[in-house]
Amino acid sequence: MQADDRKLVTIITEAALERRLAEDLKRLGAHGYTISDARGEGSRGVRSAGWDASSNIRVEVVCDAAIAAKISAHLRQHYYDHYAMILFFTDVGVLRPEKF
Amino acid sequence: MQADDRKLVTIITEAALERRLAEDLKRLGAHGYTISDARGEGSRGVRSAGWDASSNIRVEVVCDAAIAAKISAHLRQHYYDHYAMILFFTDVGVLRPEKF
Amino acid sequence: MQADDRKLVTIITEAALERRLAEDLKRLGAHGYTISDARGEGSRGVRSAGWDASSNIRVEVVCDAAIAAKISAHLRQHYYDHYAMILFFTDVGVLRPEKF
Amino acid sequence: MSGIDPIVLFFLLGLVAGLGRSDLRLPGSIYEFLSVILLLAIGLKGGAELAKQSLGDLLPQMLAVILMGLLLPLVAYPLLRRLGRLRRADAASIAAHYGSVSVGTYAVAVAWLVAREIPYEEYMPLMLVLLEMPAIVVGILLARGVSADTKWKELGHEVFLGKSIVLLVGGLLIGWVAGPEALEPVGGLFFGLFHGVLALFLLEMGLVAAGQVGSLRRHGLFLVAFGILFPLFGALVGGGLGLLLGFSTGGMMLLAVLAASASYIAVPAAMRLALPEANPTLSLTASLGVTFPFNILVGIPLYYGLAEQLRQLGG
Amino acid sequence: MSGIDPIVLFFLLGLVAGLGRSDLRLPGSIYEFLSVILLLAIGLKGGAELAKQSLGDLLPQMLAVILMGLLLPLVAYPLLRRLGRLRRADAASIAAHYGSVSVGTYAVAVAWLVAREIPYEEYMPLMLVLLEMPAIVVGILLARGVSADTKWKELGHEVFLGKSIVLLVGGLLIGWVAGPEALEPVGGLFFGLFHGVLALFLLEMGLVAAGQVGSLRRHGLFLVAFGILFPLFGALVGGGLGLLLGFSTGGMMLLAVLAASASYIAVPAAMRLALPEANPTLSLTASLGVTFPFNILVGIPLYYGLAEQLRQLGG
Amino acid sequence: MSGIDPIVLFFLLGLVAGLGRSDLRLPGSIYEFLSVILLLAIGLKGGAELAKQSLGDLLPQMLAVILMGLLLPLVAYPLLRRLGRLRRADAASIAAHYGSVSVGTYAVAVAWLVAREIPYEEYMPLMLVLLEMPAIVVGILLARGVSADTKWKELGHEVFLGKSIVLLVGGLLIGWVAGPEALEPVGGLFFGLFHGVLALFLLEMGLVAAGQVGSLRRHGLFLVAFGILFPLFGALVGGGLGLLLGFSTGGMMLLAVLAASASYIAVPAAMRLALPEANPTLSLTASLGVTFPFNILVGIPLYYGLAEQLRQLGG
Ligand SMILES: Nc1ncnc2c1ncn2[C@@H]1O[C@H](COP(=O)(O)O)[C@@H](O)[C@H]1O
Ligand SMILES: Nc1ncnc2c1ncn2[C@@H]1O[C@H](COP(=O)(O)O)[C@@H](O)[C@H]1O
Ligand SMILES: Nc1ncnc2c1ncn2[C@@H]1O[C@H](COP(=O)(O)O)[C@@H](O)[C@H]1O
Ligand code: NA
Ligand code: NA
Ligand code: NA
Repeated sequence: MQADDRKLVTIITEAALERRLAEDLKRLGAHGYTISDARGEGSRGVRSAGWDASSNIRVEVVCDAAIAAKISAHLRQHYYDHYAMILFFTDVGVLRPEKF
Repeated sequence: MQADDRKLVTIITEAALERRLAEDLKRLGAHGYTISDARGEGSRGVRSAGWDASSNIRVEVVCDAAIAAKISAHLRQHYYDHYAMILFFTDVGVLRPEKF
Repeated sequence: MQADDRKLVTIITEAALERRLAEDLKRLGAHGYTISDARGEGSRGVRSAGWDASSNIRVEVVCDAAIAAKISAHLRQHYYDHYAMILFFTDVGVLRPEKF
Repeated sequence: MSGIDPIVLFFLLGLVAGLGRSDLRLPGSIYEFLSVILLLAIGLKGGAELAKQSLGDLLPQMLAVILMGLLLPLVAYPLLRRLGRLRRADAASIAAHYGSVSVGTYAVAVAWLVAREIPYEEYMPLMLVLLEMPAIVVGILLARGVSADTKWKELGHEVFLGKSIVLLVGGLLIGWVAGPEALEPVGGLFFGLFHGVLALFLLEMGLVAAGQVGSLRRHGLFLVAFGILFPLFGALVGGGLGLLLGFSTGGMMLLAVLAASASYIAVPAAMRLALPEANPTLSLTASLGVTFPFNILVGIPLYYGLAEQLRQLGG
Repeated sequence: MSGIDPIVLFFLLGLVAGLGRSDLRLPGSIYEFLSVILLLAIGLKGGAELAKQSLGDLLPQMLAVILMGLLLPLVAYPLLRRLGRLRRADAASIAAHYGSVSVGTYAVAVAWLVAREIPYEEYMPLMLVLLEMPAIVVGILLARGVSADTKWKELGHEVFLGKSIVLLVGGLLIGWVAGPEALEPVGGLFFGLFHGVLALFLLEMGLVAAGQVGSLRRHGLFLVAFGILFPLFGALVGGGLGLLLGFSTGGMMLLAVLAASASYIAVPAAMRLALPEANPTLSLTASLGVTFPFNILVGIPLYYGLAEQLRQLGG
Repeated sequence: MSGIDPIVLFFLLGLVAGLGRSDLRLPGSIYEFLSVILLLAIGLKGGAELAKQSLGDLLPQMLAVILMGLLLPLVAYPLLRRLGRLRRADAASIAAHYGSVSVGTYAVAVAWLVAREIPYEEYMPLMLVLLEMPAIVVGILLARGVSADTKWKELGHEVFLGKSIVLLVGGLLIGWVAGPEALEPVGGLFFGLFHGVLALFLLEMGLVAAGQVGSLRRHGLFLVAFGILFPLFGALVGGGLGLLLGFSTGGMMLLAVLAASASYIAVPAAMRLALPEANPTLSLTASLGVTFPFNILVGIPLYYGLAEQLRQLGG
């Protein structure tokens, strides 16, 4: 299994940002993304997913390190201050490196 | 991208435990957590998410290694024997280390 | 925390494959799997989860490296060409190694 | 009346589809939606009827019914321990399931009566609510003893604020305060759709029950026998109590159904938290895989026959 | 009658909202809920009507309809291969979609007839069920040939136990066994809400159809032409068959609609598993992006006119 | 009439369950389903009524109502800045919430009128739609000034194509085009279930409102005072405007309710994107944690009394 190295960027943030983030990610060079619904708690309190204003999304992007850095810089600049958001990186192996 | 090292603790378990786990995690020092709904199969059979008693949750906590160890010890002691539950650790990089 | 090393295999693909994948995974030796619903975008366009034909699932399997390799070889052979699908590996630590 | 209730056919459809491994599946959120409507509807209907009663007059009935809820698990427990050779926690948990009640079974029984225009005491949902909880307490005491370090306060919270209780009691109170007339506008959803919602709910329960068959095979004959015979005993107790309390034949039958039915919503959730060492597969297999189908398909007309019989003996 | 059916307007609303990139979106679980209700309602209604018929009398009609389901894809396939220059698997898959039927289109057509109080053979859902599957088999044979290593058994399972078939057939059987009277209590949900549920369903289908427009642009004119012309041909075949079989004008129109419509639930799911190398974007773009809107917005009244015309010619 | 509306009791049930930390919770998809039905139903009803009016005659009323929507936030803003000492963005955002309207509150007010058979101008949903948006624009201008680098185009897209506007306006148009008669078939869902769906919606809103109590405690008395007093002022303005425009007492009351209510669907979403630096907790706490319960539980009858009073003074 000769898996190539990539970064998995996981973003957990407010559902209101879904459309904007999707556009940002593609503009920043990601070849794809995956989104699922989530709820949670953090420094901005409980987000319980009962209704729109209170639900989270969990966004995953597999990409190379350079794009991961661009994504994190962009999010830090535009969203970190005002939105409930966390972001973390994981090292992952992929099989079809040309896809990511 | 000077990401700081943290642990991501992922717990997959019975939905009935949601409220209790959330309380436990905060008490053990986690600064936040994210939950999403899941279904699956393991040693305790199929859990198909059709109705309450049969659905899983997927809990993620980003924290430092010490708290990750506390969480895993606590879960092992209180839940492992009697609940459908798995838990695994991943090394992740984070940008705002003070948050986790 | 003496966690044992395992692989986490994450597969993101079309919801239509759910039942087949679950059977494949068990046959290939996985002791369990977890599935959640997702939406996303990739080389095969937007998959928006509004209705069946357009929704994704996110499958996770914790297993040893050998089974992870078997899974990825199987998926590559049977599904890669014709289905919207990505797959990546993460190194994770687990506590009850006999379970995986 | 062709004699075959279509809602029962929906249950069968779910059962057959599940056994045939169809990919039919109602999303979890729809299951919750349907059960919220059913629970509220039952509560509202009972509450609207309560508004016409004096609670004082009902007190003896209420106490007797609570007593039945306390005693039924005490009968079940030794059977499960001795004959079934189950571990203490498992026997206690199953006893709690059978001491409590199944809202779905109750709803089907009411639909059965309504289709036949048989009258019954319409405040019966009050009895349903009263029967939900006592068995849970008995079950925990059976497993842990009195000196237990059970966190009663926390548990009380879980039980009294679990969603099925909140919706049933909430519906009862709303129906009681508002009264039958004021409920009319919301009746389009809660009463007009009741049977249809129940049909979809039963379709899903059929799918769920089909999922229990695998574990049924593993856990052998005892659970099947218990899951059929104990309800028959319960029906006798419930029907008899109904006679003693002066209920109509329809009311006797409903009390028999309540006693004969086993919980699969409130009790499983409470047991998971209070008695985690009890294996939930055993109790759900019995209550959902055996007793629920038995009651729906065979039990309900049987219990009505029983109520008529008891009436003649007693009257 | 102002002439404009509001349910069609719901489809337009979804289409416009989707094209304008509104963030309106029905959750997937709600889409499933709505389609479960529609499928069961159509089945129940047809089944209740079947109870009044002798199946023997319907046999010739049933066979003729199945034959049509087998032949339509055989006509479509060479067109798709020759004129459309599509790859074998793609042509076979699209042929299967157009040989099968769209339940949503059928429901809108029935609503159109009901609003105009035009009678039709109410057991028509039986024909709908019979048309769902034959085209799938033909499609696979076209792509693979007879000596194929297709896993027929597994595939049969997928097709016959796919949720739309289970719900339609299940509804038919329940309606048939229970009969019209016993269905009344569940009618509040399945019949009373039918039009409203259909309206919401069409709202969502409008959003989905809007999502197909992008790929429509990429895949050129041929799919648009095929997606409009083949249904016209199908309508002629279906309407003509209806005449031969002695259907009422309403029934002829419904058979025309069935023949003219293309599947977007059962067939896509089956093709994904049986012919994975067929590109699902092509078939869904044609069936959802072209044919469905065309039938809903233009086709239905057209096919009724056609049925009247055929009737005069034939009668 | 016992005087207590059951739908209000549903709100109380949700509130009590939430405050008691019950695990009752409606899935997010069900919340969306309920609000889609409510928004469409309100739009359809208003549209069907509009079909009977000449839009020309309504123009003065429409302009006056839009003016009110522009002015209300201009009154709220200085109060929030000076008395509440809020940051600019927060004051502007809250002002926008209170200049706009709450569809849930409107629905409860209509139900209140209908239960008492009090007539009102049934095209009122048109005013509701007209009031949704102006305040958003004013709020952004207050926070950013005119020279702002706000992306108006993008924002216009978000606001006009946000789901609540699309559904309300879509419903209005469908109702208008189709007319009252053609709507009858879909009325089973949209009108027959209206009160029941509203009841479930309020149950969920009660749970959500209960979740705001924590932040209420943190953000002190000012939000509570503002959340009660500003609606009273708004009701006076709305009621007075209704009198000037020659509305019936029922219509005056509804205009008072619109002015007194604060948005919690469209405006929060727009503010999140247009004024991210505004703290959403503050505005939601005020609008959902204070004003919504106040209006539902106390305000609605109060505003009707006010409308009667104004009528006598004016008439
Ligand atoms: N330490 C954490 N681990 C996992 N998820 C978190 C953590 N902190 C925050 N979150 C998630 O991120 C969302 C926003 O976080 P915050 O901005 O801190 O409120 C929360 O609602 C949680 O879902
Ligand atoms: N090897 C595995 N990989 C991924 N998920 C698993 C695995 N084993 C168990 N799970 C998940 O954990 C839940 C509980 O596992 P268990 O206690 O083994 O029944 C299952 O329902 C699955 O969702
Ligand atoms: N780079 C990526 N990062 C995260 N998810 C992806 C990525 N590429 C594709 N996906 C997901 O995988 C699904 C199938 O991908 P594809 O086969 O490229 O269309 C998409 O619908 C996305 O949900
Ligand atoms: Na019982
Ligand atoms: Na066809
Ligand atoms: Na207002």
